[in-house]
This record gives sequence, structure tokens and C-alpha cells, in this order.
Amino acid sequence: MNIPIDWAVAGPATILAAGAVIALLVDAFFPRRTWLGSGLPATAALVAAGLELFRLHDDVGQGTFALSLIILAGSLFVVVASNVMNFENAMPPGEYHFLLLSSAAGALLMVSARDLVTLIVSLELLSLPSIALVGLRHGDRRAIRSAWTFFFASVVATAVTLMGISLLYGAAGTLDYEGLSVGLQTTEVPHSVVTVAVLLTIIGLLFKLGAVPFHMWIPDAYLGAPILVAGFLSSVSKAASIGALMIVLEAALPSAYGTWSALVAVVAAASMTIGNVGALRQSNAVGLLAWSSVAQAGFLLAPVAVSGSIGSQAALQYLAAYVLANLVAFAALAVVLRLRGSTDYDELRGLARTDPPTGIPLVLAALTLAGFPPAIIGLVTKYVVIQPVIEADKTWLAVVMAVNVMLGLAYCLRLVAVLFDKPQGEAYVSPSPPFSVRIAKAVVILGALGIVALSAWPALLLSNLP
Amino acid sequence: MSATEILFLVFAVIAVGSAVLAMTSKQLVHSALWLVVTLGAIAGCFVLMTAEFVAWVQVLVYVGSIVVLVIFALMMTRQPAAGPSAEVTGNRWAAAVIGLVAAGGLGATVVAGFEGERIEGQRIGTAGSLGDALFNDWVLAFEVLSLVLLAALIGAIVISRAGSDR
Amino acid sequence: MIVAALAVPFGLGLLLLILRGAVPGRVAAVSGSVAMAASLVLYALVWEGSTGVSGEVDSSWIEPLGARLHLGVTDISWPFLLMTALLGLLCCVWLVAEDTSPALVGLVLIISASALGVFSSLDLLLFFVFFELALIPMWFVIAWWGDPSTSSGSGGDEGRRRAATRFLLFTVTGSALLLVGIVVVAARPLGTLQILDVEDAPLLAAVLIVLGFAVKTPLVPLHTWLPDAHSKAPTVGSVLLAGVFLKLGTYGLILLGARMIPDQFSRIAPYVAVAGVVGIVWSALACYAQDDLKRLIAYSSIGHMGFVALAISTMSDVGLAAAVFGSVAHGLITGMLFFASGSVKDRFGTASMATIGRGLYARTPWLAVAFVFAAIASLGLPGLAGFWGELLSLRAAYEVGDVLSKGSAWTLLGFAVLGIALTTAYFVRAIRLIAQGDPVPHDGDRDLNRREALVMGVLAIGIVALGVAPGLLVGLYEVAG
Amino acid sequence: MPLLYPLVLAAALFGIGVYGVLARRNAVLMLLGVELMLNAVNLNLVAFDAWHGDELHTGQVLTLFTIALAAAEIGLGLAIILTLFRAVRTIDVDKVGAE
Amino acid sequence: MKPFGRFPSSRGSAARTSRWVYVAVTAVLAVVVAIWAIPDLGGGYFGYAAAAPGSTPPMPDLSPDLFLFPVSAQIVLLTVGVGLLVQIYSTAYLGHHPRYRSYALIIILFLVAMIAVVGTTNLWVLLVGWEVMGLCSYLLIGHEWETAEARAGAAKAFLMTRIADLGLVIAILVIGQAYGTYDLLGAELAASDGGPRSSTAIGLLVLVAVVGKSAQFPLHTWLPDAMPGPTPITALIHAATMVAAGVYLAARMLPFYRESEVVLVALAVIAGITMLMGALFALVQADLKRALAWSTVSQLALMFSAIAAGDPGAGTDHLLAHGVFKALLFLGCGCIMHAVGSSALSAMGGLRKAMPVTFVSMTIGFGALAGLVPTVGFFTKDSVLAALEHAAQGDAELPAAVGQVLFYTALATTFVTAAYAARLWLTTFFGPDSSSPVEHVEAEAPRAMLLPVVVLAVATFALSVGQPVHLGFGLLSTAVAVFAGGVVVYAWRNRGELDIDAPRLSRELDLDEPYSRWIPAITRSASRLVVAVDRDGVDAYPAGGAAGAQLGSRLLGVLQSRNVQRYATVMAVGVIAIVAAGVIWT
Repeated sequence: MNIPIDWAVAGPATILAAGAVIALLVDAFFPRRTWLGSGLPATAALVAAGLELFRLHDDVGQGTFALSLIILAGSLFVVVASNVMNFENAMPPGEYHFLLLSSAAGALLMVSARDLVTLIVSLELLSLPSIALVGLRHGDRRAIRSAWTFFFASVVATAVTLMGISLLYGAAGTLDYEGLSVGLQTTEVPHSVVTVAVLLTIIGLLFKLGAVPFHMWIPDAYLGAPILVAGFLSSVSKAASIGALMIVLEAALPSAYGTWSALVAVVAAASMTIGNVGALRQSNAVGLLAWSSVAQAGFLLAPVAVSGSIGSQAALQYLAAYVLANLVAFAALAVVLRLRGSTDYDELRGLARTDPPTGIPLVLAALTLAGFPPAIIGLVTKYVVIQPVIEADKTWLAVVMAVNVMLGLAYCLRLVAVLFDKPQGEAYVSPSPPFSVRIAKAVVILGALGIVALSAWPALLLSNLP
Repeated sequence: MSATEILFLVFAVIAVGSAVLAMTSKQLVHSALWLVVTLGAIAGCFVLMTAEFVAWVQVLVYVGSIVVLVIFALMMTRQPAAGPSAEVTGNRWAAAVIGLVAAGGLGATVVAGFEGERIEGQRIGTAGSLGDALFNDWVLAFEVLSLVLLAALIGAIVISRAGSDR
Repeated sequence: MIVAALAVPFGLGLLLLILRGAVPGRVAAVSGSVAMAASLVLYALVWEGSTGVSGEVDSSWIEPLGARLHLGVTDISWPFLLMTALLGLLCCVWLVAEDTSPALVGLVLIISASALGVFSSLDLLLFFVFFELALIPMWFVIAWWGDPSTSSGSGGDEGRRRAATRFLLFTVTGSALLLVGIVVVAARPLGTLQILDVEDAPLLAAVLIVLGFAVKTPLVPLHTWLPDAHSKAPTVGSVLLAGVFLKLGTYGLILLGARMIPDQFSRIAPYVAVAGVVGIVWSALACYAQDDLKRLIAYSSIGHMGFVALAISTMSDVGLAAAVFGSVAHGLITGMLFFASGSVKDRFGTASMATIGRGLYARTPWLAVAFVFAAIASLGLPGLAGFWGELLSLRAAYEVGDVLSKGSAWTLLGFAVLGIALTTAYFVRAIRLIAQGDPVPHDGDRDLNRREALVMGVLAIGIVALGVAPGLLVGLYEVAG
Repeated sequence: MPLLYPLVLAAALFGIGVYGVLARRNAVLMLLGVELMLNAVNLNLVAFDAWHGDELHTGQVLTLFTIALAAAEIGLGLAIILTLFRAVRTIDVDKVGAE
Repeated sequence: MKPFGRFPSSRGSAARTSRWVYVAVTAVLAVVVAIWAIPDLGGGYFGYAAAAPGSTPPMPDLSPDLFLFPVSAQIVLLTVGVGLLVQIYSTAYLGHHPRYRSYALIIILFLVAMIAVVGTTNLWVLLVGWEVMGLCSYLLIGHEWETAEARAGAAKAFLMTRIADLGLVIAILVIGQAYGTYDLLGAELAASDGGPRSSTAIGLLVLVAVVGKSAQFPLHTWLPDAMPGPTPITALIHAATMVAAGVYLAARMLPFYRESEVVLVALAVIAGITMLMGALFALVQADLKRALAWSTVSQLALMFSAIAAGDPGAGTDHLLAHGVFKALLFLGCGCIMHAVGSSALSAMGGLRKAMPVTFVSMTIGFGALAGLVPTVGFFTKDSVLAALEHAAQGDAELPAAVGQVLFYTALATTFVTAAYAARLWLTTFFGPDSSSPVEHVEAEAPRAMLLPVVVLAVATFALSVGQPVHLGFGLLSTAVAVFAGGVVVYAWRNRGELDIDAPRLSRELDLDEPYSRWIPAITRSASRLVVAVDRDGVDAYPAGGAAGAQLGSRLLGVLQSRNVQRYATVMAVGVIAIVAAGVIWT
């Protein structure tokens, strides 16, 4: 018996790792502390990894391919939009991009891992650099405190997961997915032990996903992190976690379906409810997105809870729309943060009127997250995730989802209202925004166009994701 | 009961006892030192379970480096005005209950799952055999791990620099 | 043709929103009127007869879900479409004034077009998209152009925004349940999203769909958003809300409930009927104690929708005709009532009857006449449009149908009749309070201007026409004799 | 040797580690609690490896990885703690979060 | 911007000519109706082809389906005749009113509605006319809407009649369901062919409608309160036509319920109570117009009694006669009010010299009311009495006992009627000049007002031609009337005044209490309750939900303490909970 090492799937990750090191080195020799020195190599690495991924299209599974694509696209978006952040005196660009790419490589490996050992190591590769990224801002107490919170919660979750993995190993004698799925069926170990093992194992992934009750680090981390790192955490990191979770549950633990299905459903319901309720009183756009991402984790988990190929397909499609909208929102907020110094509602008031290129995409993103026309793609993906839940006869979960659609709209609407409100005081006009801001804005608009295009032809997304 | 078993039980008692002390001691540095004892005892257990190489790594990495790091950290973060404030927080009763439940739950689980099984110990985990496994079967994870260590290193550096006011 | 009828107002609406700074309000309103008129004409022309689907458009949209861009006009939707287009047109005409904001015209156009889209959709998902599309524009209409005064409830920006948000959250809760209901209908392997192809669905679907539309209709006890929203909304907002939005609910109940899944709908129809009738009596009593004219009209809408709900729940041919007639008549009459009370509010800055003062007959005669005419139509005087809807509802209840038991149907009939009596009482009270009495002159005493007169005249003609010739509408649903 | 010996020991250590994580005031010692938990895992892994007689030595390999991961975590963690200490002059867990 | 110019007002000479426009329109209407109706006066139920009724009734429509037979032709002619006279009368009586235009237009609308009620066989058209009449009545009573009495009276009249009208609505539904058609003749043919169906239900529902419209007990209280309306309107609507339409409808629908004893007895009881009660109320009134209103109520009851006795012909004959002489009396009353400025009896007295034409005409009217030869009232009342006597003999569907009670009640009513007629006549035209502060009357009313009065007086005689004579009843009723008149004259001679001190009767037995107090009070409290419950009860779940969500949000904010140990505790508890749940449930 031999662990089949899937070198093919490691290709893009390898490119990313190499790109990370190159970015770090180029930056070290680059005269100016700007995005350019490390950002360009990072961008190149991501593009190359993407090309490599397409080259491998037939070798990797459809699900993995889609997830990898989402991860790469999300990372690319983050890297390019990072232009707007203040590298001059707050953050070292080389390290920033190195950590970002390392994390992205970890994300890629998580969804291509076919055994729990690789999974846990990749998970750490995703986590540790992102923890460092959260605490990256110089001289910022809030950043370092957030990093501490994130770090500590993360290592505890990892420890618990490892305990689960060790028990699984005990029960099945192996840790690769196929072996597990066979081993758990034939094992003589009692069912309750397998249950404990399975549940402890998925906790690490639920933690990264930010599902209730492992969500508490999310608002702290998002608010303390550099804004696009928060975007990264909410998109790429979540994509990797939900993807890995889907793969683990389906490939390794199908025999324990009865165990995890109900509990994932409960966690999903709790996540969306608590996330939405938590978001209700936020008056900072990032805080809002943080809580909303907890809720979105619930929506992502719901179809996973009922599994089956339709379930994971639905989760993937939802994920794609969510990642796009979320990144557009974060990038737009990054522009606001750069120009105005805060993402509080008071700063956002009237943004859609005074600065439509930033404000309107933000509106579109908020509506997509809420699942509300005219952002039809948000609505369609909500439909898509409710469908398998209904088909699996989990009506109660569907109703909870419906109620949460309402709750989600409540706060998104508040944001939209603020954005369209009459600007207070004199409108801030940025004195000829730097080039980097323009690039970020272009990225935001591009993302918004993506939302519009998907809203006009939802089939574009639905037919092309597996 | 064989000698191995008796020895294992002795190590176990030492490990648990020193772990309790490490987690409750009022003196911070004592805690770290008690932890060293625990880790050492665990290394002994590893040896008794035929995992020689792992035991060596445990001693080298943990006892040799991690604990030293920890002690340094403790020294560096010693607060000048640290009074006789208890080294445990108000959370301790909840912590005790949760810890007991966790231990009890896990204990019950393993008892339910693996009672009566015995370790025969034919395959000794020597450096050679582990090296084979590492570089043949687990090389991908191993490579990833190296990247993790690099990233953690750079992260640690950059975080430390982040704190310094420039 | 349908596509054009939808695209013209949609496009113009978006254009006006984008160019809101560059276009004078009057131009915007006139162009909006033209667009809605075009839409009205197109919808009138598309009709091919009451059998089958007129002007069907069916092209692929979201293949993986089986959702299609499937539009068409059926015998049920046609009256709704014409009424909606007419009300949209009149709203635009109403806005032909110097101080109109082009953005408001744009929003009105989008709201009207969305409603038209709902009535034209033959695909459940498309239906739902249009159903939701109008909500946020309506939120803005209420929250921005609403009444900032403190006369009813909390005032200021906060008050109207709260009312708008309440409206939105209520309806969204409903529509979220509706979405789940749609998913249940379309659930694999047998389901489909094409409304006309749906064979059957679980009871759950019917429950969710009915709940969803019950919020919109609204049925007691899901109605409390309505008076608040109406009392705060601007005139055109109120007109569209009452004339068009509530019809989305009744149309949904007819099409997605009684027509699409009759077997399951019949199992909950009795509850719908009871809710409807309770609403008739309840709202009539509530009206009797209102001081705010717009709240009064809002509550009266609940009562009228109660009749429609009663009619739908009988599930007979007569009930269907009653529901359609009642909805359309209510659209015209309540539209006129809201236009009239909007005129009042424009003049006196409030809709509180105590503040407006007595004797409008003398102070603003034509306005008073318009209001009294609409009120009388609303209380169901035979010979005006409002009567036939109620009458047919009563007839449907009297004939019992297959769903309700005779005893319960006739009990409901009795309460409905009581409701009619109470309706007369509160409208007579309102007329007494503001139209009659010793006139107390007020600075705002100005009679109808030309644009107001035009709008109300058109509606009055419509009301009389439907009242004198109910066959125009019920002819579509001739029962087998 | 009975398999239960190391397993029960691991459970006990895990529980003690949890207690440490949840009860210690000093951030560094909380981290040590995590280390205890990880060591409990390691005990499990090694025990199961020996019990299964795993050809791939999955358990022991993962133990090695865990030790390495622990090192990485401790490295990053101590960096964070030190920076935190410099920023807020305390690593008392009750005081770190409070403004 | 005033697109309509000034709101209608009729000041100035130009307006004076325009007043005659409405008269002209009414005249044209009258002529057209006359041309249409007169040929039918002698006809019968011929030449009508009813559509074959189906199993379910068709959807409603409003095709006119005009059809007349002798009785309806007479009523149509009466309607347009009185209507024309009232229009002429109003040019003088109300011509200077600023809202004359709307007034005149509503009269025309009313006439059309009445013609619709009488002249159609389409039940829906009938219903529309029926309710439009009610609306016109409402608008015209409330013509003087500045005054509180007019507002209140109008509202009350409209509410009570409309609520009663719902009976007709349901009755039509029942007819449609029973006979499969909404065509009156078609249904009647079906009823005569296949026997009546649902007769009790239809009868009782129709009864509700006519009781309300004709102000019969117990829905009688609106008619006296409608007196603040302009007097010509009272003459037209509340004496001659609309209230009488109830009688017409009851007669017209008789084929549906003539088999139902319950309905007939109910009708008889109502008629009996109302006729005597109305007459007694009329006797004690201190207001001429109100007395005449009660008289109307009483006379209508007499007509209903004829229908209950199975002789609708007698009822409708008396309807016509009553329409003429009661219009005469009200218009005369209007002339007096025009002169003295009040309708209180105390303001009148000794007017025979100042207003000779009015005096003579109204004398004729009172004579007809009392049933004296040779006025038309004599003949038609006797027909009714004859019909009742028939019923008392057991020759009708009505039980004989009921018939007998009804007959004697009618006789008693005849007595009281003659008494109050004499009282009103004496108090108004004889005796000393009024003691009221109003300036004394110097002249007769204008010609435009006198002309209609005189025409009606002539008609009161003219209609007698060709009426059947019931000699025995004629003698009997004349004797009763003369006796009553004698009693009154005797009292007048002795006491010099005719005020009757009967406080309970003057308060009309407090029968209005439920309508003026109880029902409004109950409705008001119910509505207050509903509003309160709506706000605090029904609204509790969304309000509670919102408050709960906000509270939850705040709570989550508090939990978000940024103390990582707390977080870890929550996580640990969560893990234990999840694992425990997993182990227990699976």
C-alpha cells in the first residue's frame, strides 16, 4: 500500500511557493517600498499557477479544479487590489506578498490533499501566514491583538482537530481518504468512537470557515487585519476550508454521513442566524462584512450538510458568487479606507453619489450577499443552495435559511441606504488619487462588471462550475 | 505485567503529575520546567512504544529548543509590577470542569473503542524506517511542512518588526 | 412585444436614474408617461384571446435550473397588466410638475415595469426575480420621498425610513418563504419552474407560497406593515403600493395557488378564507377609528383584499372572476383615493382629518367630489367598479364551491356582509368629517389643477366603465351555464 | 502492553492541557497548555502506529509533523506575544483585549 | 389654474335662465318616459321573451332589459311627473342656493335610477337603481351639509338603507342560484312553471331590503331624521317615490314568496306595528314636516299590509295615490316653510288667509290622507281595507287570525290618521296667528311653487276616476274618519290648542336609542379595541422579533469581549456540545 502522491495537483502550489520566495527576494532588492517590487512577481506567479491549473484540467477532479480556480482568482484579485494599501509606512510589501502567496499555496494544497496528513499541514500553511498577515501592520495595537486572538484560537482548533485525526487513525489505521472511507466501514471500533473522531476532525475546518461556535475570532481578526487581508480571509481562506470540508466529508467520511449531516446542518443554521443577528447593529462596513461572512458560512454549509453531488455543486456555485461579491466589497472598502481613513458608515454616507465607481459596486456586492435583485446572481445562488436542502427533506433548515435571507437583507439594506444617502458635510474629494487607487478602482469595477454579467446570464456560472 | 508496562506506568504517572504541576504552578519558570519533565516522560513512553526516532526528536526539538524559547519569552515578558496576582484567571472553574469533561470524554471514548487491544510492537520506528516513509510516502507533506516552517519564520520576523516603532 | 413593453419603462427608468442630474423633472415625467403609455398600448395589443397564452416569449435562461425567460399574457394576467400599466402611466402624469425629481420618475417606472414583469412571467424564478426587483426602489420611494412630518407615528427621516424598512422586511420575509416554496415546487426529479407545466407539489409548497403572498396581500395578521408604509409613502408610492403591490399578492395567490397547485391549495384555502374575512371585519373596525386619511385608506385596502382572498379560496370560476375583478377595481378605486388624499396632503401638509378641517365641499369642491366619488366606489355602490368584485365574492361564497363546507362558507358570507356595512359606516364618517360641515378656510385651499383633474378623471371613467359594464372583465371568465 | 495505557494517558494530558489553556493568565503558559494537548495527540498517534504496525508509519510521521508544526506555532506565537507585550505592556489574557 | 372655472354657483341673472335648463332636461326625460310608458298602461305581461335559465346563473351584466307592465308604467309616470313638478318647484324654492346645479343634477340622476328600478327585468339593473336612489337620497338629505342635523340625518339614512340593501343583494344571489337566471321575468316564469324555490329565504331577504328602504319597523327611524333635507326632496324621494319603491319591490317579488307563510306573517306583523306606530307618532309631533314623515311611514305600512294580504294591486294603487297626495302635502309644507321660515307647528297658525291657494290645496291633501270622498285616498285606502278583510276571512295565504288583527289595526290606523290629519290642518291654517318671533307672512309662495301644488291637488281628484268602489268599506272608513275628525274638532273647540302631552310617544318610544347610541357606541369601542390590539397585539410579533434580533445583536457584541480565553471556552463548550450531541443522537 502506498500513498499516491499527486504531484500533478501540486504543480500550481509549487509555482505559488516559488513565486512567494521570488517576490520576497525581488522586494528585498527593489529600491522603493511599494507594491510594485513584490506585487508584480506575485501577480505573475498567480497567473502562471492559473495557467498550470488549466493545463492540468483533465488530471484534477472537477471539484478541485473549480475550487483551485476560485482560490487563484480570489488571491489574484486580492494581490492586485492590494495596490491601494499603504505599503510606504505601514507594511513591508515583500513579506506581505510572500505570506499571501504561501497562504494561497496552502489553500490550494488543502483542496488537492487526498490524505489527512497533507490536509493538516496545508491547513497550517494556510493559517500561520494569514495570522502573520493579520498582525502585519506596524505599530498598530489592534492588529497585533487581533493576530493574537486569531493565532491562539487557531492553534487550539488545530490541536482539537489533530486529536480527532489521531482517533480516526486509530479506528481506520490509515489517513488517506480512500483508505478511511473503506476503513471506517469495516472497522470493529464502535460507532460512537468514530463519531467522536469524525466530529473532532472537522472542527478545524469549521473553525477556519468561521462557523458558529467557532466564529468569535472573525470580527476581531477582520477588524484588526489590513483590509484586504480580511478580504483574503473571508474569500480564499473560506473557499479552501469549505472545499476541504466537502472533499473530506465526501471522500473520506461518507460512511459517517448520519453522524455529521445533522450536526453540520445545525451548525449551518446557527451560523447563519448568529452571523446575521450579529451584523444587525454594526456601523462599520468591515464589521458588517465580518459578521455577514459568518452567516455566509452557514449558507455554504447548508448544502454540504445534505451532501450528495448536488449539494457540493450548489455549495461551489454559491461560493463562487460569494467570493466575487465579498472581494468586490472589500476592495471597494479598501479604496474608501485609503481615501478617507475609515470604513465607518459616517464615511460611507452618500458614497454611491459622490463616487459611483466605488459606491455602486459596493451596493451591487451588498445586494449579491443579501441575494436580492437586481443582483440576480445572489438570488440564484441562494436558490441553488436551498434546492438540495429541500430535496433532502430538511425543510426546517430551508425555512431557517429563508428567515435569514430576510435578516441578511435588513443590514445590507442599511448599508445600501447609507451609500445612497445624501452626503453629510462637504464631499471629500481626493486630491488627484494616486495611480494605485485607480488600479484598485479598476479592479473593483471589473468585479462589479462580473457581478452584472453573472446577473444577466446566471447560466454562465451555473453551467460552468461542476 | 511486563517490565515495559511497569516502566510505562511510571512514566505516565510522572507525565501526568508534572503536567498538573506545570499547569497550576504559581511560578512561571517552574511551570516551564515541570513541562520539561512531562515532555521527557512522554519521550520515554515513545521509546517504550518502539518509536525511538520520534522520542529523540521529542527530546531535541521540544526539550532542547521549544522550552528554551518559552523560558526566554517568559523572562522577557516578566512584568516589573507583577504582584502576587494569581496565575490563573477567574475562568478556572469552568476550565477545570471542561478539562475534566474533555479528559473523561476522551478516556471513555478510547476505553469504549480500544479496550483489550495490545501493542505487539514488531515494527520499530527507527530513523531509517521513518526516513524511508518520510521521503517515499510523505514527501509532499514534508515539503509543505518545510514551507510552513519558512512561512512561520518569516511571519515571526515580520511580526516582531511590526512591533518595533520605526 | 411583451419584451418591448417591459424594456421601454425599464430602460427609461434606469436612464433617468443615471441622468437624474441632467434632466428636468417635467421632461422626465412626460417621457415616463410616454413610456408607460407605450407599454399600456403594447399590452393591450398583445391580447389574442382568453384561451392559451398571448404573445408568448420563451427562450433559454438558466439551463441548469430549468429556468427560462418565459413571458406571456394569460386570461388572468391581462387585466392586471392593463391596470398596472394604467396606474404607472397615471403616476407619471401625476409627477408632471416643476419640482419633480427625475429619480423618482425613474423609480416609479422601474417599480411599474417590475410589476408588469411579475404579471407577465410564466417561469417561477423569473416571477420571483421581478417580484423582488420592485422592493428596493419602493423602499427608496418611501424613505426618500415619504412624508417627513410627525403626524403619524414617529416623524422625520427616521420615521419614514422605519416605515419603509418595515415594509421591506415584512415583504422580504414573505418572499423568502415564497422562494422556498418555489424551490419545493421545482424540486427534482419531478418539479419544474414553468408555471403552466407544474403538475403537483407537496402541501408544504402550498403553505409556503400562501404564506409568502399573504404578507404581500396582506392577510390578517400579517398586515401591520401596510398602514405605516402608506401613511409615510408619497402619493405615487401609495398608489403603486396599493394599486400594484397588493395585486402581486392576490395575483400570486390566484396563479401560483389556485391555478398552479389546486389540489394542495384547496387544503389551506379555508384558512385563507378565514383570514380574508377576519381581515374584512377587522380592517373595517380599524378604519372607523382612524384619523389619518391615508391610514384609513390603507386599512380599507386590507378589507378589500379580504374579499379577494375569500373569492380565491372558493376556487370556483366565479371566485376567480371575483378575485380578478376585485383586484382590478381596487387598483383603480384605491388609486383614486390615494391620488385624492395625496392632493389633500399636498395642500394641507397632512392627512390628518382633524387638521384638514371640515367643509372641503365648499373649500375645494372638485377635490371633495373626487374623494367622495372614490369613497363611494370603494364602499361598493352598485354601478361602480367596487361593487362587482365584492358581489362576485359573495356569490362565490354563497355558491360554496368545492373547497369550503356550506356552513363555513355561509358564516364567512355573513361576516363579509357585516364588513360591507362597516365599510359604509367608516366612509360615511370620513366624508362627514372632511367633505361636509362648516367650512374653515385654510391657506392650502386650492382646487384641483389640470394634471390632478386629468388623473382623477381617467380613473373615474375607468371606475364607471367597469361598474356599468362588468362584462368587460368578467366576460373573460364566462362560467359554463 | 495494553493499548489503553498510552491512550488514557493521552486523554488525561489532553484534559490537563485544556485546563491550562482555559485557566492560565499568562499567555505563554496558555501556549504551553496547547503544547500539552499536542503531546497527547502524539501519544495517541504513536500508540496507534505501533498497534496497527503501520507500514507507512503514518502515525509516527504525523507525530514528527506535529512536533514541527508545534515548533512553528510556538515560534510565531512567541513572536506575537513579545510584540503584544511591547505594544500593551502586558500579556495577562484578561487585560490584553481591554482597551 | 382653474380649468373648470368657478365651481357651480347660480348667482346672477345668467344663472336664473340656466336653472330652467334642468327643468327642461327633466321635462324631456318625462316626455320620453311618457311616450314609452303610456302604451303599456293597458297592456299586460306580453311580448317578453325571457332567456332560458341555465343551471348556473350567468355572470352579471347591466343590459337594460327594459320592460313595463301596467303597474310599473303607472309608477314610472308618477315618478317623472312628480319629478318634473319638483324640479319646477325647486327653481323657486332652492334656485338661489349656491349649489343648485348639483342639486338639480342629482334629482335627474335619481329619476333615472328610479326608472331603472321599475322599468327593468334585469335584477342587477334593479339593484343598481335601488342603491343609486339611496345614494341620491343621501346626497340630497345632506344638501345642507353645513348643518349638523343634515349631516347626521344623511349619514343615518344612508347607513340604514344600505345595510338593508345588502338583503336585496343576497336575495338576488339566492334568486339567481334558485332559478338559474338574474332576469326577473325569467325567474318569475320559472317560479310559476316549476313552483317557487327558496321562497322563505328570498322573501325574508327582500323583506329586509324593503323594510329598510321604506322605513318600516324596526328600521324606521331614519326617515324622520331625513327631514333636514330640502322639502321638495322630501316630497319626491321620501314620500312619493323612493320609499314607495319598497312597496313596489315587495309587490314585484311576491311571486317568489307568496307561498311562504313565514314571510307573509312577518310582513303583516311589521306592517301592523308600523302603521299604528307611525300614525301615533304623527299625531303627537310638534313639527309639521316630521309629522308628515311619520304619516308616510304609516301609509307605507298600510300598503305592505295589502301585499301581505295577497293583494299587491291594492298596495300599488295606494302607492300611486299616496305618492300624489303626500307629494302635495310636502310641497305645500314647503310653501308654508318658505313663508314662515320654519316647519314647527308652533310657528304656524291662521295661514289660510295669507296663503289661500296653499290652504285649499293642502286641504285636499289632508282630505286624501284622511280618506275622504272624493279624493283618491278614499278609494285606494278602501281597496286596502277590502284586501285585508279578505285575508281576515281566510281567503289569502295569510292566516286568518293574523288577517283579522291586521284588519282591525288598519281600522285603528284610519282613525288615528284622520285625527292627525285634522290636527295638522287645524293647527296650520286656523286659529290665532303664530306666536313665533318670525315676522308675519305677507304673501303666498311664488308661482313656480304654487303651480306644482295645484297640479297635484287636481291630480288628487283626477286619479279617482276609474278607481274601484268598495261601498261598505267606504262607509265604514268614512265613518271612522269623520268620527276622528269630529273628536279633534271638538277638542280644538274646547281647548283652543291641540298639543298632545305624551312624552313617551313624543320621544317616539325611544326606538331610536339602539341606532343613535348603542350601535355607534359598540362600533366605536370595538374599533378602538381593534386599533389597540392591532398596534400592541398583532404588531407584537414583528416588533418582538425586531427587538429580539436587536437584543441578540447587542448580546453578541458584549460576548465579543476580545478575551481569547473566553473565546476558547466558548469553542470548548461548543466542541463538547457537538460531540455529545453526535454521540447521543447517532
